[in-house]
Formats: sequence, structure tokens, C-alpha cells
Amino acid sequence: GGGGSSGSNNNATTTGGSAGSASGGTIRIAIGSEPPSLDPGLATDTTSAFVVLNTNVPIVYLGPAPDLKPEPALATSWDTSGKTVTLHLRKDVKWTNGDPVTSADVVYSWLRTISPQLGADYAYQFYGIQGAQEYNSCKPSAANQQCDTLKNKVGISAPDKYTVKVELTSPQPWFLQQLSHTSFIPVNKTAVDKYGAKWTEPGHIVTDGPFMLKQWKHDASLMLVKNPDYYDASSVKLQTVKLNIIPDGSTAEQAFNAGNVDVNETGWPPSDTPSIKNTPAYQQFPSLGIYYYGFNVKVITDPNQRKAMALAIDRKTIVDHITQTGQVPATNLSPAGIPGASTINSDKFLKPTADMTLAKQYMAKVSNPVKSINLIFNNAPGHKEIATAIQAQWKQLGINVTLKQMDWPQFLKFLGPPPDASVGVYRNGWIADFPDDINFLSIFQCGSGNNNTNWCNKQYDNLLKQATAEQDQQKRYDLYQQAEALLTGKNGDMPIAPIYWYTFAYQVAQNVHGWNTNPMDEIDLRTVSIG
Amino acid sequence: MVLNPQNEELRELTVGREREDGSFEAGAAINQTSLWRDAARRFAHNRAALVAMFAFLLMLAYVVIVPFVVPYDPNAVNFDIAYVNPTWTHPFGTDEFGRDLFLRTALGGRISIGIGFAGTVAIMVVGILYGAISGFVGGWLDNAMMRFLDALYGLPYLPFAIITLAIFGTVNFWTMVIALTIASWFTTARVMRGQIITLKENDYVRAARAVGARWHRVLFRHLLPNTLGVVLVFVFLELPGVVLGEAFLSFLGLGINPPQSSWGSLAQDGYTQYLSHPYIIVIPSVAIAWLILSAFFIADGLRDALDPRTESAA
Amino acid sequence: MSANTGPLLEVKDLQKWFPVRKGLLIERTVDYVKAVDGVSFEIPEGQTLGLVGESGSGKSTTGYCVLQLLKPTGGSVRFMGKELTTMGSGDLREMRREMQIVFQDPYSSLNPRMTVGGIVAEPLAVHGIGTRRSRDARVRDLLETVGFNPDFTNRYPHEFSGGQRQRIGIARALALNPRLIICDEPVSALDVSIQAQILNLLKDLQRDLGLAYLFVAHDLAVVRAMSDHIAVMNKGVLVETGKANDVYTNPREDYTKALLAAVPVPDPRRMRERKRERRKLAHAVAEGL
Amino acid sequence: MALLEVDDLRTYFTSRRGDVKAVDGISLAVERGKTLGIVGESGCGKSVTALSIMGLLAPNARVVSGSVRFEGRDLTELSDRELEDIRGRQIAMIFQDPMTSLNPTLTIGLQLTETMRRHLDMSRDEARKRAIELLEEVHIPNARARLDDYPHRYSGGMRQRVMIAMALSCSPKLLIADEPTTALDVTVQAGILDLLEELRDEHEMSMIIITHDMGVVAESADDIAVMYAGQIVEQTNAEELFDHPEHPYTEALLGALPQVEDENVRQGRLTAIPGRPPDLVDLPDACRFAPRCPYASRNDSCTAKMPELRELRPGHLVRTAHPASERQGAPVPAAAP
Amino acid sequence: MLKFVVRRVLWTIPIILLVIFMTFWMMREIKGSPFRKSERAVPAAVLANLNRKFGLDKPWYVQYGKYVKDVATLDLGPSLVLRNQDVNDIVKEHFPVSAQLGGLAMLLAILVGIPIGIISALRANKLTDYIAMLFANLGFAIPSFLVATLLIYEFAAQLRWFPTNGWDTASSKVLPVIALSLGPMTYFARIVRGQMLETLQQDYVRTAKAKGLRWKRVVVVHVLRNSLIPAVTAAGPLLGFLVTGSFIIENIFAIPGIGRYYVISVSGRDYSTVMGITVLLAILVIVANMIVDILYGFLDPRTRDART
Ligand SMILES: Nc1ncnc2c1ncn2[C@@H]1O[C@H](COP(=O)(O)OP(=O)(O)OP(=O)(O)O)[C@@H](O)[C@H]1O
Ligand SMILES: Nc1ncnc2c1ncn2[C@@H]1O[C@H](COP(=O)(O)OP(=O)(O)OP(=O)(O)O)[C@@H](O)[C@H]1O
Ligand SMILES: [Mg+2]
Ligand SMILES: [Mg+2]
Repeated sequence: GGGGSSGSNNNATTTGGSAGSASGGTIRIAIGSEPPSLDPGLATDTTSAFVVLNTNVPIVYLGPAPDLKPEPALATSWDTSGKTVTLHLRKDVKWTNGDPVTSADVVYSWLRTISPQLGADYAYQFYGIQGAQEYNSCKPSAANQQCDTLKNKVGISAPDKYTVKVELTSPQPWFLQQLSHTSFIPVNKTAVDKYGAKWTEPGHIVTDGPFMLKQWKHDASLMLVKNPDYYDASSVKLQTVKLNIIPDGSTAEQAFNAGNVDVNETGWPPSDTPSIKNTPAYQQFPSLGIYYYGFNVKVITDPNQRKAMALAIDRKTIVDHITQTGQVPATNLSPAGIPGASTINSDKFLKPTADMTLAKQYMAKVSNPVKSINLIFNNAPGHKEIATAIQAQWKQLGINVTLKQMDWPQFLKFLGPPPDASVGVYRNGWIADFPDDINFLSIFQCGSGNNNTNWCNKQYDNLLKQATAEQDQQKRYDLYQQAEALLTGKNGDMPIAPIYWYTFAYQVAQNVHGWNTNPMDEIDLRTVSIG
Repeated sequence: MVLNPQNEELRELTVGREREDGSFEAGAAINQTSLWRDAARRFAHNRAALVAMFAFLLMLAYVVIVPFVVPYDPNAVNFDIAYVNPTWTHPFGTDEFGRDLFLRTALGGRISIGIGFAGTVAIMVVGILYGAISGFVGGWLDNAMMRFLDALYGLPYLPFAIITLAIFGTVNFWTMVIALTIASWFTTARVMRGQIITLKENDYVRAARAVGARWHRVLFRHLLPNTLGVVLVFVFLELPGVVLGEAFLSFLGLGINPPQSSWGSLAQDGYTQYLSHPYIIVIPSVAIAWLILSAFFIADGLRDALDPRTESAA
Repeated sequence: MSANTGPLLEVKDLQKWFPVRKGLLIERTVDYVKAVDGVSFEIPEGQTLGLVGESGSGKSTTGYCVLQLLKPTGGSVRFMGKELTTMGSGDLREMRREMQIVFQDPYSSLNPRMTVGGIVAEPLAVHGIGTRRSRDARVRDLLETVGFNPDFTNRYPHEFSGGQRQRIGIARALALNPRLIICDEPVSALDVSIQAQILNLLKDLQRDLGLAYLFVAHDLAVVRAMSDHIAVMNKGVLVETGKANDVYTNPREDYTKALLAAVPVPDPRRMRERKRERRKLAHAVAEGL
Repeated sequence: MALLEVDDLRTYFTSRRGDVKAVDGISLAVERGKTLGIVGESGCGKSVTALSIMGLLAPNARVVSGSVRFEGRDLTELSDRELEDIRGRQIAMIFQDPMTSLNPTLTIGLQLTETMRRHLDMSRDEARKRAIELLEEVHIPNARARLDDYPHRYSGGMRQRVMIAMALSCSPKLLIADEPTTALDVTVQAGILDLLEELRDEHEMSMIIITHDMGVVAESADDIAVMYAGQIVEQTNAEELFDHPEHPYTEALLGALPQVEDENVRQGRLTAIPGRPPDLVDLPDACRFAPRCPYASRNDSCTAKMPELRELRPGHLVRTAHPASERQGAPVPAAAP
Repeated sequence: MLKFVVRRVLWTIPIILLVIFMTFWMMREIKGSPFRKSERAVPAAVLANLNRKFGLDKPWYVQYGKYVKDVATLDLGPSLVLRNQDVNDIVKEHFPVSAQLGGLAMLLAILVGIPIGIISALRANKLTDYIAMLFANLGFAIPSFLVATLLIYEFAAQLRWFPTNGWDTASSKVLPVIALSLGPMTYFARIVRGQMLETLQQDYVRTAKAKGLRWKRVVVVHVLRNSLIPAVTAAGPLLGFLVTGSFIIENIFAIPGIGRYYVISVSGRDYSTVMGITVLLAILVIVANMIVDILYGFLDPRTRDART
């Protein structure tokens, strides 16, 4: 799953149950944007991931929630010993040009993504692999020699045609789940070499998944057709998938209502949710994602004020009246759906509703309260409304909040890290890359590129370090719990105020069966049927 | 649509060109009114313009007075009274936060009209200065300045407003004004230049130079005051463009920071809710249309009033 | 004023060429419109030189060049013994007190946004003459002189008729007590009855104030009524100059003859004769096609 | 019967201040083959008279009373379509400003031929041929080539010639020329006037020539009507008018005009007319010239009542209480020939 | 005339260089990077790789020089955000859509707006005129997003006569074209009416009437042609505006046009795409204005001589 730069109306997938094997058909889906890239190495967003995932075979699939265990895909089985992971590949996966998919493809693709020349955003997904970060950081123009040397030192190898061996920098219990990410999906070298950057265009593209890209009218629509040579082709029910790009929620809703699309994945204006919820078309899925407000602890220095502010937020109201698509009020950072959540989130200091009395008590303890604060958020739909509500809620604490709406790159600029000195509070969100809480907790490590709070706690970092090395799941969850409590617990520092955990909601026509989204926003079309 | 900033037709105006009305003896004045009173009289006889003026003043009054008399807090959130349809207590209803739209529309009007006027004034100032200098100095400088203007004409208007806002990084009243000005003053400059060039050919300018008036006197006493009529008309012609521009930017989410609102951002809020609560988009849209229409008819009336030729064709 | 013996105004070989520019990207001057091309004349103190010619013959341009409202391309303009063409702008400003202009169009020659008083006082204000009070008094004087009701100083020009406006223009020209006034077709926009008033006024002023006029007009009857000397202009050059009555009774050039013959006279019998003369001349001169 | 007989024509404009009585009881007759001159100060209603005859008045004008009989038909009672058939065919008109009277976007040829094709049922080629002849007739050199030029390439004089050619193209019976030479240089003016005269004789048409220049009417008119404030104040044949002007206004007009052939004009003064014409909206029931008239006094009949237009001598009509010949000490002129 | 055209064409070169420079400079002034697309931090190494890959690590004059060179060779470079596309591809794919949308809207505006203007001028101050002008003024005053919204709601969602979105079938083009054309349509109506009224008072119209021409011919030959001149003058910039300014309509109707791309690219800091589209649009506006000038010369022969 990629970033949540868009608002509260996001979406996600798991392999659904087995729907009746209705005869094939065409499904028309409204999606919110043009996929910026169908190159697994370059795709970073959910829309691209949606197409990439359904046109390729990932290394592993994720099993059903809540465990989200890795399940065989391109890798039929795997061995883990310490820092070494060995993957055994399926032998019957074929590229659409007829060639088999082998371990060499995997090694080539991964090294390609890591290579500094490609300039892949998600190269850092590979940083857990030995030598990957070093290779990715070298300057190719300065000394080619050096880059080649570094390339050879990356811990990825192919002992035989269907085996891939990976050396990690540390034992990472989540690495196998991480392999489900689209950036690990192999690409076809022949096609890449032949067409360069244009290899993802229809006619050029070579993939190995359940569907093939037939047509791509940029910014208008994509057409996928069933791949007859997919190794599990018999279980794929759809013949054709038509993705219509409709960026505007109102239009998408109208298009669905008018029967122009079968699934509205774009979303709709929140105010229409109450009426849509009453229709059978409404479908909602939980997500491993959180929407939160971060405090710049250099501006709002007193943890008591931060606690007061976090307590004053009425999450339930926001969820009920603004986001409205069944989001869950977040009392902690770690999403309710994350494996081990019951342990990790045991300190429920924050409540779904506002606790104004308690908030005011905390506020009273603050010696030098900061009474006027800038709140920044990007100008995507939904954020403004939440900010407006929270502004009013904080007003009751005597805090005057100035809302600053920005466009996305500007917002990031102010976000840091470190955040701009003028920023008191910022909105942010996170959707899991892989289903382990470390993915969330590590955001707030000292010096983490995603820690925009200026908050730095050695104890917290130590707990996470221990957890990284901890192979025992329950023990790891305990460590996570302690870390979580440092963030949002009664005695925590409260560098953030969680608001809600995401859900994904769609309008799905009655004749569409098996529509499903996993908590990481992956929509798998293999089991979907229409008719 | 946005009033096309590059379009000169609307602004092609004539400065009061007097019509030969006969020749009379020296001594008694023919008609005993001043130029402006004359114009005011003509304006007063233009029914459409009067109605527009009334509508405009009504709107101003609403925008100015209502925030003082309505007992609500414009930013207080109360979900219990969200989406109240228009009633006596809430003449325009309430929005998703239960905020009174009668009040918020008035406040939004302050911002929209404020931006409209500030933007118009900025456009005028920049355009007039540029055009006046170009036309007044003439020669190669004029040529160079006009070529530069040609280049600017190539820049698409709204995208450039967006880029400008992006450069500022934040949207507030003044950045909005600048963004809306940056790509809209060209026409004013052109018309102004044309005006100055025409006026320069008037004998009274020659007369002034013949008595030894220096350039600044010629420019500020003789040329610029005579463009006043055009400028006044222009203010009302530009206004709709600026207001609509603001609305479009707001519509794209580049509006003024909440919880402040402008008509544009109110309309954007309304757009996302139009299926369930259509009045929310209709109210600010009507307000925008109201303002634009009244400004337009006022401009029309002013243009006629300031053009003494219209007298005969009553 | 330094006493000098020569004529008040002496124009020698005056040229004004307007460049005709052409070029693809950068314009170059490829040709000139020779609006005035080698014109020489002089005007003694207190006298009138009438300048006649067809439209576009360069009369106004000559006038502007004399006043340095247009920079002449060549030649010399000596006024009160001083060369104007090479004079610095400061000195020129001083010289402007001595020479003024009255324009043809009483509508465009008065700034519609200035009051009558302001217009007439402007020359005084520009030269910093007097206080506001004393200027007001002077304005009233001037207006009275030109036969304009001085109570109307706060009115705007458009409230007045062409003849009245022309009086305002004359008052403005008189404000600085000039010695020379260039009258650029001051009556051609006026009806006959008003035209007579203005011509009479100009004559009276000349007599009372000793003004010299360069009187530009295309109406030969008017020029004759005003001028001591006449200069006939055609296509930028003077074709004939001389004492007024000489030129009118004994024109030497065909062009002058044709010009004279074309003037209608309000007498049907005389007109028939003139028509015959005119036909004879018709082929000698281009018909202004 | 005269070709054109205008009887008691009154044309008023509606304005906010009230009716502008631009033409207020005018009677004229134009004989076949003769030229009638109408002179008067600016704004006295000359053009409105002409436009009333043509039926080309502005929308806010209306003919209040009177008739315009052309060959016996009252033009004021014809429908638009009937009038269209007469305009250009029977009565043609030339306007003052040749610069704006031609459509700048159409070729001279088109503008010239469309009249003929409309009225004479000519084919395009015939019309073009005739157009070339016409241009030659009005002395435009190289006519064939210049037919496809646009008006802006023609000088003012040439444009006025084109206008004349256009007016004559259907051999109208009456040509109305509204200040046809005011915008032109004297030499050009003379050429145009000569041309008009020449063509009038050739085509045997009648003409109304409107001007403010006494010289122009002296040159080209057989009969002259002097207009003042919407009325005719004096009307007679040309020689009579110049020899024996009766109306004080006519006298003053003549006196105000500098004479190009007068040796002493430099020394003398001109007669100026004091005062200004009356406001056409608010007209007292009196002689309209009375306020400016040197002979009128307060207890005069003419300040209380409008003088009738009376026939002072045969063929010499005048509207004044103080005609020159009735003034004390004035020599009584011989009767007009 | 030919010379005039050549001259205009030659002048466009420095003008376009200036446009490029200004856009380039403005884009450099915008804060924010094209390479951060989500909240997720991008490691320094990755950022460095990206900057190097797209040449953003070079000094500005090198970038500018390269850009100018690229434009001269008609290569607008790769998109910084759409990683598998060149700006050329983007332009090639999306510009025709916008051009079609803008062109159709323009056509509709002309075909409907001009007759409305004509009729209402000929019936000035009569009921027809008032109705037409009421329409024209409303069309001018109501923001296009409201129009688009109402059209979709009524004709697509309720009556289902047209699809709600897209740009593939003919019927899908109806609503967006109407929504986009309403503004210019009413604009045309107004200027044509105004100019007609003005032309009707011209001396040459009186001349035409004095010639006894049938009223219809006077209107068609003498009045119409001259009344269309300002409409033509307006059409050039308007066409540019319709193609560049249609992004709200493109957004609402989900039309894959260049206008929407422009806005997306600005907010995505996709420098090369913004630059590319700007240059393209600038050329378009300049060319449109040039065509108008030529057309103008065609309609008004006076200008032909004046400008060579
Ligand atoms: N600024 C200018 N640029 C180019 N040519 C000019 C300019 N001013 C005047 N001319 C030309 O110079 C010639 C003389 O013009 P000028 O105005 O002096 O004539 P004029 O005798 O006063 O005519 P008129 O009787 O029409 O006033 C004309 O051919 C005119 O076109
Ligand atoms: N459309 C109109 N509306 C109102 N009044 C008008 C209109 N047209 C003309 N007039 C008035 O009618 C009177 C006569 O005008 P007309 O044009 O006939 O004068 P004229 O004798 O032709 O003068 P000129 O010599 O200036 O052409 C004038 O006082 C004028 O103001
Ligand atoms: Mg002149
Ligand atoms: Mg007239």
C-alpha cells in the first residue's frame, strides 16, 4: 500500500472468499486518478499498485485479516534462518511473452529498483537487505566502478533458476509480509531493455499476473483483460476490467448512480454518505491506517497541553458527522486491525469522545500554555472539515487555532522533518506497508524521516530496537505496547493526537460479487465476478 | 466563465468626446452642470444601472451589517443543528457544522468583495502605470513594453494564478489578491496605453506643452485625469473577473484559509454536498451572480453616463 | 528684453521629416514623409503672416516646429534674435512665455477635466507667476479681454459653445503676454457668424497688444482678412510668399491661382465668371486626387 | 407640378427634455432640372429636412405633420418596402462625410454595383461595366483597376466622387446633397461642385444642395432657402437673394463672411451676429431670430407673435417683421427678374 | 500581408523565449519538490538519485539552456511525476482532447451566441431582446461549475440522456461542451449585439439604406460583417482561454484534457510538464491571436495596409 496523501475516503483489499464462479464478464470501476506508473519498481501510489498487483504475481500474497500471514504466490515456500531468507519460486509462472519467470528475473528487478540510476522512490523498501542502501546511495557518474562494486555486494542472489536468497541486515520478522509489496514484483528485462521508460505502455508491457493491460487511454481509462496463461487462470472470473478515471467524487457517485460504472472506487462527498450507506451498494472494509494530528513539540512543549488537546478532540463526532464512512475513532497510534492490537493498545488513555473535564484539568497544569497555534493541512478533500471541527473543539480549551491550508508539496515542505517553526500542529496519516506494528511505531523514532513532531525519546527508540530483534511474537507485542504507551498512554508524551483509523468504502453494484479490499488498500480482482 | 482578461472589446470605451452642439454667444453657459453631475444625471436616467446600483448597495449593506446583527458565532461547530434547511431562524440554513449560512455568506461576501475590489484596484494600478508609461514615453520603450506584454498574454490566466499561489505557499487575502492580479492587468495596460496615446494627440496636451508644462504635469494633470471615466468603468468590469477568479481558485481547493470563507469556498463546500443539500451551493452562486450582474450593469451605466454622446440617443 | 533690430520670428530652411519605418523584426527607417521641407519666412513684430495651403500641406507641422512642439529635422528658427532649435529645455521654457498657440478644434484643445479658470491660469501656474489670488484676478482680466463672462471660471469647457471655447483658448494663449501667437486654423471649426466674432477679436487684440500672428488657415478669404503677408504652402514647401494684396490680386504661381479660383464667393454672377477661370486652370494643377 | 413638393413638414425628436422641433413647418418645391440650395447655421435642421424626405430618420424622430410629395405621391405615407424602391432609384442622396459614408469593409465595386443590381435588374457583369463608366464619368482615373479597391485607399475627394457615382448610377430624378463638400479642400470642393453641375445637366435631374457656405449656394443653386431654427426664413432665387437680401439674418450671414476679393478686408471688421439660436425644445411664440435681431425691439409685433412667411415680392418669400426693403431709409429694390 | 505574417511569426520567437524564461523562473520559485508524493519520507539517497536523473542538481542556467534546446528540438523532456511518460506523450495524448473540447465549445458559442446577439440587436429594446439579454447576462454571471453541476444532475443522473463523465462517445461530449460554451456564448451574444447597435448607427449603413437596398441586404452585407469584427477579435484569446481554462469542466466531467493536467502538474511540481504545457499554450494563444489578426485584416481591409 502506498501513501495516503488523499483524504479520508480511501480504499483497500484482501483476497476475498470464494464467490460463485459466475461466467466471465466486464466490470467497470471508477478510479480516482491516473496511475502514475505501472512499473512495479516505480509505482508508489494505491492506484498504480491496484493495477500492478492485478497484472502481476507478487512474491507473496497476504492472507486474510487479522493475521495477514504471507501466502504463496510467486514464492511457493520460504526458509528463514537468522538474517537469511531463501525463497523458492513457482515453476509455472510465465511472462505474457511466453518466457518463464525465474529467480534471475527477481534478482534483476530488485537490483534495478535499488540502482541509483532508476531513481525509484521505493528503493528504500529494500534497505533492510544488506548492501542495498549503500548501493542506492552511490553516485553513478562519479565513479562507475564504485557503484558496480557496491551492486555486487547487495545481499540478493539466485543460487538456481527458481531460488532467490536474501541476506538481511537484521532478522526482520516482517520481511516476508513486506515481500507482498508491489515494489518487490519482478519486471521483464526484455521489455524494459527494449522499450526503456515506455515499456509499460500497452503493446510493450510484459507481465505475469491474472490480467493483462490491453488499453490505456491516459487519464481516461485503462482496460485489463484476463491472462489465459496465468498459472491460476481457471479461478479468475472476470474477462475484462475497465477502469474509468473519474477524479471528482460527485461525478463518480453520479456515474455509479446512473449505472455507468459497477464500482465506485473514487469515493464520494462525505455529505452523501448517510444516503449511500442506506443503499445495498455500500461496502466498507477496515484498514491498517491512521489519521492523526502531530504536535510540533518544540512549539507545544508541555506534554500536559498536548494531552489536554488530544483529550479535547471528539473523535466520534468527527467520524459520525464528517468522515462518516465507518471510520473507527482512534485512541492509539496502532490501528485496531494490526496483529497484536489487543495487547499493544491496552493503555486506552484517550477516549473516542472528548473528555473536556479531564482536558481542562491537564490544561490547568500547563504553566505556559501556547494559546495560539497554527494548524497545517494539505488541500485534499476532507481535511478542511476535520480541521474546522477540531479548531472549534480546541477553542473550548482557550486555544486559538489558525488553519493553514496548503497544496501538497508546500505542505510537505512545512512538514519537514523538522517541521517549520511556525507549525504547531499538522495533520498526517499512515497506511501500513506491511502488517506489523513496527511500521507504525518506527515513524516516531528519533531522526525518522517520518517523525515530524521533533519528539525524540531514547527509551522509545530502545524499546523498538529490542522489538526488532525479538523473534517471539507476544514479547514483541509487549515491547510495542510499552512504546505505544509512551506515545499515547496516560504517562506518555503525547507527541500526536490520533483521530481515527481508516476504513475503505465503495459503492459496489449488486451484481458484483467478491469485491474485497485488504487492510493495506490492496484490491485483488482474481475473485471478483459480475453477473 | 471567467471574464476573459485578454478581451478588449468590453473595455473599448470612449473618453467623453463632446459633440458639437451648436455655436453660441460668449457669455452664458449652455448647460450649467459639471461634467460629473452631468454623468450622474445620465446615470440616474438609466433604469438598469439604477437597479444594479441598488442591488449592489443592498448587497454591500447585507455584507456589512449582517455580521453585526446576527447573534451566531460564525465558526461555532454544533452538529445538532447541521444541515438545517432555510427557515426564519436561519434564512439560508446551516452547513454541515451547524454554522449559520446567512452569517457566513455575509462574511464570505466581505472577503469576496474585498478581494474583488482589492484585486481590481491592484490591476488598475499596475495596468495604468504600465500602460501610461508605455503610451506616454512612446518610442522604443513603448515598443519593448508592448512586446513584453505580448509575451505575458501568452501566459494562461488561471494556471498562473495557481502558480503564484504556490510560490507564496499560503493563501490569504493578500496572496489571493496578488495571484489574481498577476495575470490580469495586461488588458488594462493595453487599453490604458491606447487611451494615453489617443489623449496625447489632443490639442490641450500640445497647449500644455506649449506653455512650458513639464512631463509630470502633462501626465498627471492632463492625461491621467481624462482616463478617469474609463478607469471607473473598468473597476466595475474587472470586478466580476476577479470575483470569479477567486471562486475558481477556491473551487480548486486553493481558497482562503478556513474557517474563513469566501463565496467561492462556500460554493466549493456546496459542490461536495449538492446532491444532498443543494441550497448550500445555490446561495453563494446566486451571491456571485448577483454581484457580477450588478457590477456589470453599473459598468454599463457608467460607460453610457460618461459618454456624452449617449445624451442624444435617449 | 534685448532690443534687436531683426524681425520677431525668422524661420530659415525649416525641415520636418517624419520617418517611415519598415522592417521584419527590428524596424528601420526606410523613407521620410517630408511634411515640411525647406520653409523660410519671417514675421515682424505686430504683424500677421497668413499661411495657406491644402489639407496635409504641412501648415500645422510648420507651426509646431516654430514652437518646438516638434523638433525640426533641420533649419533654423530664430525668435527674438535667439535660435530655438538648439536651445536647452530650461531656456525654451522661458521662451514659451513669448510665443503661444491657439488651436483649430475648440473641443480637443481644452482639457475637459479642468475648469475654465484652471485652463487659463495654467500658463501662469506653470511659470510660477503670481499667487493664487493674483492669478485669479489675472484670469478674470484675460477672460474679460476676450469677451468671456469672467463669472464662469469654475465651469467646465463642455458647458460652452465652440465660439466661447475658442475665446477660452485665446485667453490661455494671452496669459503670458506673448509677442507671437500661432493661430492654427482658429476659426475653421466655427459657424460663419461665430467665425466673424473670433476674427474680430483677434484683430482687436493685435491692435491693442501689438501681437504678431502666424495665421494658419485653408480658407483664403479668412487669411486675407487677417494677414499682412501671405505664404502659400503646397506639399511641404512654400510656393509663393508676398504681401497679402499682391498675392491675392496678382498670384504668380499656378497653384496659388487655382487655389484662389476655387474659393466660392457669395455672388452668383461673379461666381459664373470665376468658374470659367477655374476651368482654365483646372488642368494646370493636380486636383488633389 | 414641381418634382418635389414639401408642404408644412414638421419633424420632431423625442428627447427627455421634450420634443426637439428640428424641422418646424417647412415648405419647399424643387422644379425639374433645377437646383435648390438650403443654407443655414449648424443645427438649424437642414439635414433633418433631407432625411425626412428620404424617410431615413433616426428611430426617435417622427414626422408630426406635413407631406412630402414626389411626383404626386406622398412619401410619408409609403411603407418601408415602397420607400426602398424609391430610394436610390428615384431620389438619391450624398452625405457630408465621404470618410464614413462608405462601408470600409466592402470594395468600391461592390458598393457601386449593388445599387444598380437592386434597382435596374442588371447582371453582375453589366453592373460592373456600368460602374467603370460611372467612375470614369466622375473622373476617377484608371477606373477598371480601382473598382476592386477598398475605400480607405481613396482620398476624400475621390470617395465623394464615388458617392456621387453611386447616387447617379440609377439616374435618379432628384439628388439630395447634404453638405457634400464641407469636409473637403477648396480645390477639391470646386471640382466636386463642377462635377455635380455637369452631371445635373447631363442627367437632367433636380438637386437639393445643403450647405452652410453662402459661396457654395451662390455657385450652384438656382433657388435658395435660408433656414433658421427649423424654419425657412427667406426663400427666393439665387441672384435675388444675394442682391437684395431681405431677412436680417441673411444680411448678417453675408456680412459675417470675409470676402476674398475685397481689397480692404484686412482693415475692416466683419459683421458678427450676437446671441445664439434658440433652444429647439422650448420655443416661444415669437420670431425665432428676434433675440439676435438688430431691428427687433421689445414692443415689436415679432416678439409677441411668429411672423408669417410672406411673399414680399413675387418669388421672394421672407419671414420677418423687418425686411430690409421695409426698413426706414432703405431703397426699395427693383422687382426680381 | 505576407510580410506582416512573417513578422509576427518572427516576433513569436523572442516572446516564447520570454514565456519559457518566466515560467521557468516562477517554477523555480515554488517551494516543494516533485519527488515527494506521499507523507512518507524519501531518503536522501533516493532524492539525490532523482535530482540527478532529472538534472535538477545542475545550476539553473544549465537547466534553462537545456530546456530551451529541448523545446527547439520539440522534445519537452520526461515528466517528473508520471514516470513512464514524456511530456511530449502527455501533450500528444491530452492536448487533442482539450482542443476538441475547446473547439466544440467555441463552435457552439459562435453558432448560438452570434445569432442571439444579432437577433437581439435587431429587436433592440423589445421583448426578444430582453429575454436574450437576460439569458446572456445570466450565462455570464453564473459560474461554470454550477452550470456543470446542474447539467450532470439533471441530464445525466436524473434523465440519463447523457453519460455523467468521459470523452469517448459523442453523447458524452454534449454536456461538457454545453457547460464550457455557455460563458463564451453569452459573451459573443453581448458583444455582437453591442457592435451591431453601434454599426447600425454608422453613416455607411445610412448610405446603404439611402441606396434603397432591401433591409435584409443592408443587415447581411453592411451591418453583419462589420459587427462580427469584435467577435473575431475576441475569439482568439477566447479560444486560448477555452483550451487552457477548461480544467474545471475537465475535472468535473473526468475528461482527460490538458487543462486538468496543468493544474495537477502545478500542484505536483512536475516542472517539466508545467513548462511544456505552458509553452504549448503560450504558442497556442500567440498563434490564435495571430490568426485573429490575419482574419481581422481579412474582415477589415483598412488594417491590411496599415500594418505592412
Ligand atoms: N506624426 C506624424 N508622423 C508622420 N507623418 C505626419 C505626422 N504628422 C503629420 N504628418 C504628415 O505631414 C503632412 C503635413 O501635416 P500637417 O498636419 O502639417 O498638415 P496641415 O497642412 O496642417 O493639414 P490640415 O489642413 O489637414 O490640418 C501630412 O501629410 C501628414 O500626414
Ligand atoms: N437623433 C436626434 N435626436 C435628437 N435631436 C436631434 C437628433 N438629430 C438631430 N437632432 C437635432 O435636430 C436639430 C437639427 O439637426 P440637423 O442635423 O438637421 O442640423 P443641420 O442643419 O444639418 O446642422 P449641421 O450643419 O451641423 O449638419 C439639431 O438641433 C439637432 O440637435
Ligand atoms: Mg493642420
Ligand atoms: Mg447636417
